[in-house]
Amino acid sequence: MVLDTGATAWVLISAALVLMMVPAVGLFYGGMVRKKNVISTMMLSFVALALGIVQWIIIGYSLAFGGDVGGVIGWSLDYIGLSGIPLDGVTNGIPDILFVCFQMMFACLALAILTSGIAGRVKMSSYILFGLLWLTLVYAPLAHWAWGGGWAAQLGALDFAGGTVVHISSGFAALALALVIGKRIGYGKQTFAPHNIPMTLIGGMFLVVGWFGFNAGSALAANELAASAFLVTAAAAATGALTWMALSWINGKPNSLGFISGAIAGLVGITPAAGYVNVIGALLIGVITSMVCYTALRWRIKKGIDESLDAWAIHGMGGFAGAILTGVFAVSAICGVGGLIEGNLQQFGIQVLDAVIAVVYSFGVTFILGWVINKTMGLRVSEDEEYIGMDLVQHGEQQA
Amino acid sequence: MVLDTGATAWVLISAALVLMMVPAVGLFYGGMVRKKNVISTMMLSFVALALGIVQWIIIGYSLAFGGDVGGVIGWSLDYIGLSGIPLDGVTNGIPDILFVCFQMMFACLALAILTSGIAGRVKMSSYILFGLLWLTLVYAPLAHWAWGGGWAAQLGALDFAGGTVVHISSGFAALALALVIGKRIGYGKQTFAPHNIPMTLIGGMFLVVGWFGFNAGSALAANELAASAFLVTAAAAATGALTWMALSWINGKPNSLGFISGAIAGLVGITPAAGYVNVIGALLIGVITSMVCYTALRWRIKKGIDESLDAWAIHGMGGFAGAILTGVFAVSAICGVGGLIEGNLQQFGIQVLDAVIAVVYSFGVTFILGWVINKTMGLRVSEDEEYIGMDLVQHGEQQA
Amino acid sequence: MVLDTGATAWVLISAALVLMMVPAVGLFYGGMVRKKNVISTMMLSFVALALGIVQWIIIGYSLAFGGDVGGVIGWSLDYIGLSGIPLDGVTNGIPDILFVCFQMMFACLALAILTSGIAGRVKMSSYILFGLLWLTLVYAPLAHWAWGGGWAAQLGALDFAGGTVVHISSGFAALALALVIGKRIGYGKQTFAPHNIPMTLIGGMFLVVGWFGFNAGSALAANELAASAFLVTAAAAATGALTWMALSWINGKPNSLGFISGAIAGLVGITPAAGYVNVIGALLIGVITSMVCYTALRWRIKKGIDESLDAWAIHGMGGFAGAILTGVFAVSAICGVGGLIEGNLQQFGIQVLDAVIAVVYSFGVTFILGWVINKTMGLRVSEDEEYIGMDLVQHGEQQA
Amino acid sequence: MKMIMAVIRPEKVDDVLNALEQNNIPGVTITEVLGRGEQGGICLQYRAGKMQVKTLPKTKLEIVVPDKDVENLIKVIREHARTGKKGDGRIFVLPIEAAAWVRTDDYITG
Amino acid sequence: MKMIMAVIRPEKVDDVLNALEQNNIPGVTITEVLGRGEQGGICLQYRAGKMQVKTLPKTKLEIVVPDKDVENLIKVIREHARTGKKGDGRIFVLPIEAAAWVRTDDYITG
Amino acid sequence: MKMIMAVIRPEKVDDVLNALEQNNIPGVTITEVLGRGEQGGICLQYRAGKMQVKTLPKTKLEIVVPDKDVENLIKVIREHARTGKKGDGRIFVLPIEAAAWVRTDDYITG
Ligand SMILES: Nc1ncnc2c1ncn2[C@@H]1O[C@H](COP(=O)(O)OP(=O)(O)O)[C@@H](O)[C@H]1O
Ligand SMILES: Nc1ncnc2c1ncn2[C@@H]1O[C@H](COP(=O)(O)OP(=O)(O)O)[C@@H](O)[C@H]1O
Ligand SMILES: Nc1ncnc2c1ncn2[C@@H]1O[C@H](COP(=O)(O)OP(=O)(O)O)[C@@H](O)[C@H]1O
Repeated sequence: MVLDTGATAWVLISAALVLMMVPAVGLFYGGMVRKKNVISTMMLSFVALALGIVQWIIIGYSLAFGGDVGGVIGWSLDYIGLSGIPLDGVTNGIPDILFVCFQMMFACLALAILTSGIAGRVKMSSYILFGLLWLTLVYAPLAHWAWGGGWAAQLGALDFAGGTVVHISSGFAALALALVIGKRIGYGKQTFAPHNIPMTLIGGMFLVVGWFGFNAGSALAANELAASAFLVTAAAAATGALTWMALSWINGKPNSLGFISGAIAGLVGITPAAGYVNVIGALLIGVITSMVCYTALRWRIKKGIDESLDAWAIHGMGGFAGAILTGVFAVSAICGVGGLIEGNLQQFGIQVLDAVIAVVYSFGVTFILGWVINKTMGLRVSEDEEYIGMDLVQHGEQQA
Repeated sequence: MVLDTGATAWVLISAALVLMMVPAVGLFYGGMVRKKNVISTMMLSFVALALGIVQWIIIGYSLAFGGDVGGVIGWSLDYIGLSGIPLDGVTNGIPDILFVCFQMMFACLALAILTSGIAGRVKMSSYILFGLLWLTLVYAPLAHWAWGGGWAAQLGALDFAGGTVVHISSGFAALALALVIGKRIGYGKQTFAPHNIPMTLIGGMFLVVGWFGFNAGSALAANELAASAFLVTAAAAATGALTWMALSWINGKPNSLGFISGAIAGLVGITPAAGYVNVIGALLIGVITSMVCYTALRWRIKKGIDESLDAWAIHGMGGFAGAILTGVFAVSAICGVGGLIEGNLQQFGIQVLDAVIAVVYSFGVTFILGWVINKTMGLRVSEDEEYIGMDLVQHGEQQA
Repeated sequence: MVLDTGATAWVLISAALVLMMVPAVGLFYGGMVRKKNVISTMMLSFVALALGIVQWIIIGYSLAFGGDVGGVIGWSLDYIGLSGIPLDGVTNGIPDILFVCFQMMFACLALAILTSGIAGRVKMSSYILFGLLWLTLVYAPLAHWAWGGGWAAQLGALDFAGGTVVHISSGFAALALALVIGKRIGYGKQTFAPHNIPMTLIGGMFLVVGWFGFNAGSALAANELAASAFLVTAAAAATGALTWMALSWINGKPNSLGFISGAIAGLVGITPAAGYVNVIGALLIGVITSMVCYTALRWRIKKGIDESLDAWAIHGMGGFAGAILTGVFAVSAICGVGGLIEGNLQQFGIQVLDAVIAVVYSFGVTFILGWVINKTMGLRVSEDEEYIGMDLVQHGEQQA
Repeated sequence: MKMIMAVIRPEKVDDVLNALEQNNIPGVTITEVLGRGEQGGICLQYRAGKMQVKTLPKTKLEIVVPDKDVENLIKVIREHARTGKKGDGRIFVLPIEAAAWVRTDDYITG
Repeated sequence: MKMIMAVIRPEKVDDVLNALEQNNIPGVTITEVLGRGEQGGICLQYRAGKMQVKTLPKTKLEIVVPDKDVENLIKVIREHARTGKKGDGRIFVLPIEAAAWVRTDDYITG
Repeated sequence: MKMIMAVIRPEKVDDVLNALEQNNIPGVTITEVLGRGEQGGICLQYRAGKMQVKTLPKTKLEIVVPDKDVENLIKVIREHARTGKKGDGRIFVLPIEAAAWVRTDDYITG
């Protein structure tokens, strides 16, 4: 097949943008923890990048995009170590190897997001083992279902850039892990004030920027579809941010963490829909997803669940909302399939089914995996170590 | 028209780069204010991004790029909400929707820049209202005049990437607003030392990086013109920075804020000229604009005007200098029109006229707009609140 | 020749990414110095960017890529000031002017890296003079040898993205300069703890992101080769990081500075090889280079050499290892030339020779240059000034 | 008057501050500090080097009160800052000879 | 000797420092602190949560002077740190028993 | 008991801390401060403005010890913090009336 250099250029830079999001998650989270845990929290994301790359090369790509086995998983022996992917292979205008790279970054990002549930208390060694297994047992199957020819793809479920694969998976995994590992000492009794809000805003800034590679890059082409995905991504981010700001204003003050959380909520919501909806749909998806996530976050706090950095509320519930809203606002003029507003009840049903199964699978398998690791090697540092702080105890480093 | 995937890829990433500049302005400004106002100052830029996107979708694009009405404004009903822009519309090789996105970011950026004049004292609610009106009454007309087929375009005024539209407009608007809102309490009597210079340098770094999307992206193509714009942008940034460094060295020490300010001055100066001058012209534009801005900044300080973060001195006066210098250094071999050095007095005159009218319009309308809002809902927080700091008072947040 | 807009788009953004790396070096270094030197350390990199751009335009490009003079240097009068480069010149699908820009950023980056050896004690004025001369006497010849048709290119030495030109050159220059300028006061007796590790991690994050422009951009095309370079770059970064983490874990704790240093070591190692090896080779190059750099760093500390921020250990020795490993792992199916593993002893020999000569040349000329400047105008601030800190003394600024 | 200088866990500060307020002792000056008590050393490590560091982040409260309030103040701090583990902190009592206001010309001694 | 511990508005520090110097009182140690006086509480809020915080950034000056300079020192601080609004700050006087130099072996008491 | 308040060079802190430990004086509270002694002023400059600033980063150590240890403590600090140049710092001795623990109910006076 003939190479499209423009598409290749766009997917190359998009892959770099998504790569950038992985440490950006670390920055975003790092500003919200206490000072004694900032380095450790950043490291969880940095390590996710390294682990994800190695896992993807060795086995992840094969499981996700290898030949379909019964709709549930992929498998191609010659994808192991990427040995069998020809250097000059080209599909739909972009090099096969580039597709591998682009998809690789999504896996890394999902792992980084879920560290929200364990920040400030997880043992590094257990995290590394967990990370490798989670990518293999949870992420790879979900990627296969949606994009590798698995059952969801066969059913016609729509997930443009990974609302289900990346956000539901990581968000609900964060919740499961948070329940397994338990609350931070003193949670609910002491203050856990963010130690550096500007750091979180900077992290959020790069998440937002990277997201345009994430969504518009998922067009895998530099064309009208990519441009449309770009536009709707901006639209949903804007209304998501403004909606959260309005909600927090009504309940107090329009705080900046809320604003940036709302922007991310809007971005999560538009992720599965970015190639299927028009700008009006996007504006509404931003508003609705932001409201859903805001409500989820307040509910989590009220319940006293220490899913510490709200990956569940924002990525998990936002991804869930987005998956379903894709089934509402899809425009057949754009993608050939209409949503509920065009009267397509079936697509709506498929979206709900896909989202629910992803929730159950990710939460369930993560919970079991976390539980087993917790029982065997232990997920958590000792109480003394937690008091002293993860930076010193795990990394021998300190932020003055 | 046929799509050029390379051009599309380049404009896609350029749009993301310009988007990145908007929060980068917040970082840049945030480091220069006192610690009690850092979150608030960043938020002014973050909010500008969200407001700008929504305003542009709903009405801004129509006003700027709709059918010309008497040379002063655009209007196309089917551009409202972008409903009438066909998904598959392509002009000069790039999707129409992508052009909308790219231009959208310029509007957001202009609004972010002007917050220089009100940082540390503006009420968030008044800022939101002001922002929406300013984009509608000031930015959109200026964009129309230069790029939407308005009188300036008809006259042949040159503004490659927005020296007039973005920098004169925002810089003089900052000055007008600063005069309306008044000085910060204690200005001239107390110290207003920047609380975090590395933060400002980081912000500056991303402004510089983003500017290559801003200027070279304005070629709206991935070709020799884009490459040339890239080169002259680098050249002017470098000489701008070195010139300011030299000037501040002569008068004291070569401080880093001066260096980065000079870089930005050079970038502002080359903005209108980026597609029209050669590298020698660019080196000179960097030097001259930096000197102009340096002088303007010192004058502002001497006059005791609290245009707090110097958008006027750098963007306003730099944009003014750049617009005129474009009329000096334009090379007909590059763009078909020569400047003063090629003896083209007429073009020079057009440039001066265009710049002067932009100054008067932006300053005047912004002043009136600010004055009306100030008289009705009030632009400014109370004295007590200003003492406590905007972060706590407006956002309920605090940087330790 | 016909322009390839996709390739042009990719090289445009790659040039911007490499540009971003230059201040990112400043951030990376800035976090590792003491608080009183952070602004100054960042400034060394920022100034490198401005100096490099001006030097490259005026004379650097001519020396590196002008007509070959005896294999040792380039020279084309009409490249001085870039005057003779036609705006519409296109080679291999990209504008000639874009090639100038892309290469320009490499020169700036090399200068920024070498400031590792003089941070916290160098006089700004001497640094500026040194920088201009170093770019002219050391960098430009090395670039010419490898890429401008010099002896190394004629011999067939492989250096895809600058392992020799950028990393060996700057790393060994840092060592030479550190020896000339001498240790910081109290080195070995007092603590020199990094004052802001998150800042270094953020700098590292942008170095990693930018490296994809550096390596994959060096394909000078948006094609399978660029994609392959992207993949192997990610692979080596990941194993480099994980290897260093493992080594530091064995010897204590898996610290974050080690992790990011390992990532950079892996990236340095893959730099010369990025267009010649497959993913398995890349994984191994990451592991081996990281081990080499880790050992070099420990050796440096043991020897009490104050090459303060380890450009020598990581860039110098990493570049050396990478150059040789390119001769080991090159795959003829990818680049037409096999390495040692394919039994090609000759290529291996060429690589060793090329690396050794680069080491000797860069170290030697830099040492002499530094020595002369030190004897004449003095490289170093006074002891009192060093105590007070470079930020205050050189720049009149302070990080609270 | 006395100045109570208490060095406590950062996590306990809010608790203590609330308790102080409820006990009508609003005035307090708070400083982030690093502290070392009897606890053992921790080893820091940068890149490949190593160094011993033995200080941990603590928060210092300085509270000026009339002599009669000292006892109760110490009780309140103990109640709300104690976890029972090493690192809970110390309280010192310093004499204050006079106190003045900046806003007014009030000046009290003893 | 006495140590004057003054907690003032950050904005007023430079003013006060200049005034001190003109009064031949150069020595001073400055700390960034958070403080709470009689002023009411402010509500912090993160994402969607809420918490009461009542401390504001202040700057603490510690100045050791001979007994005879105390009165004048307080006068100077008041003059340059006062705005007349809540939050202007407090000044405390502590006894100092001895002062030593690190650079030399000088040691003075009283 | 006395509180020794020493303001020293940041670079010398680790040295001093190690020495203190070897002298069985582990307890210490450390604060980053800005200080001004007799040294002349330095001129700060932002963008194109100018301002005089005369403070440099220092580190403050607060160490509470029994009266008998004061002399030795000062000796140790001097030994390890001295460079012989301006800016080495100052040491002040303050009286402490009582010391308490947060973890236990221990309370000692004098
Ligand atoms: N003798 C002392 N002088 C000054 N400060 C002290 C002294 N002893 C303890 N501190 C302060 O009190 C804090 C808590 O001390 P302690 O309860 O012994 O806990 P730990 O030794 O576990 O840190 C220390 O971190 C230090 O800041
Ligand atoms: N009793 C006290 N003990 C210690 N510090 C105090 C006390 N009272 C006031 N302060 C300090 O003085 C600062 C200013 O106090 P005050 O003038 O009452 O202002 P405000 O209550 O408006 O903050 C406080 O922020 C606090 O740091
Ligand atoms: N009279 C004083 N009161 C409070 N602190 C002082 C006084 N004199 C000196 N200091 C502190 O001691 C530090 C060192 O002082 P000194 O040795 O005179 O050095 P230098 O004047 O060079 O800074 C000062 O920076 C300041 O923090």
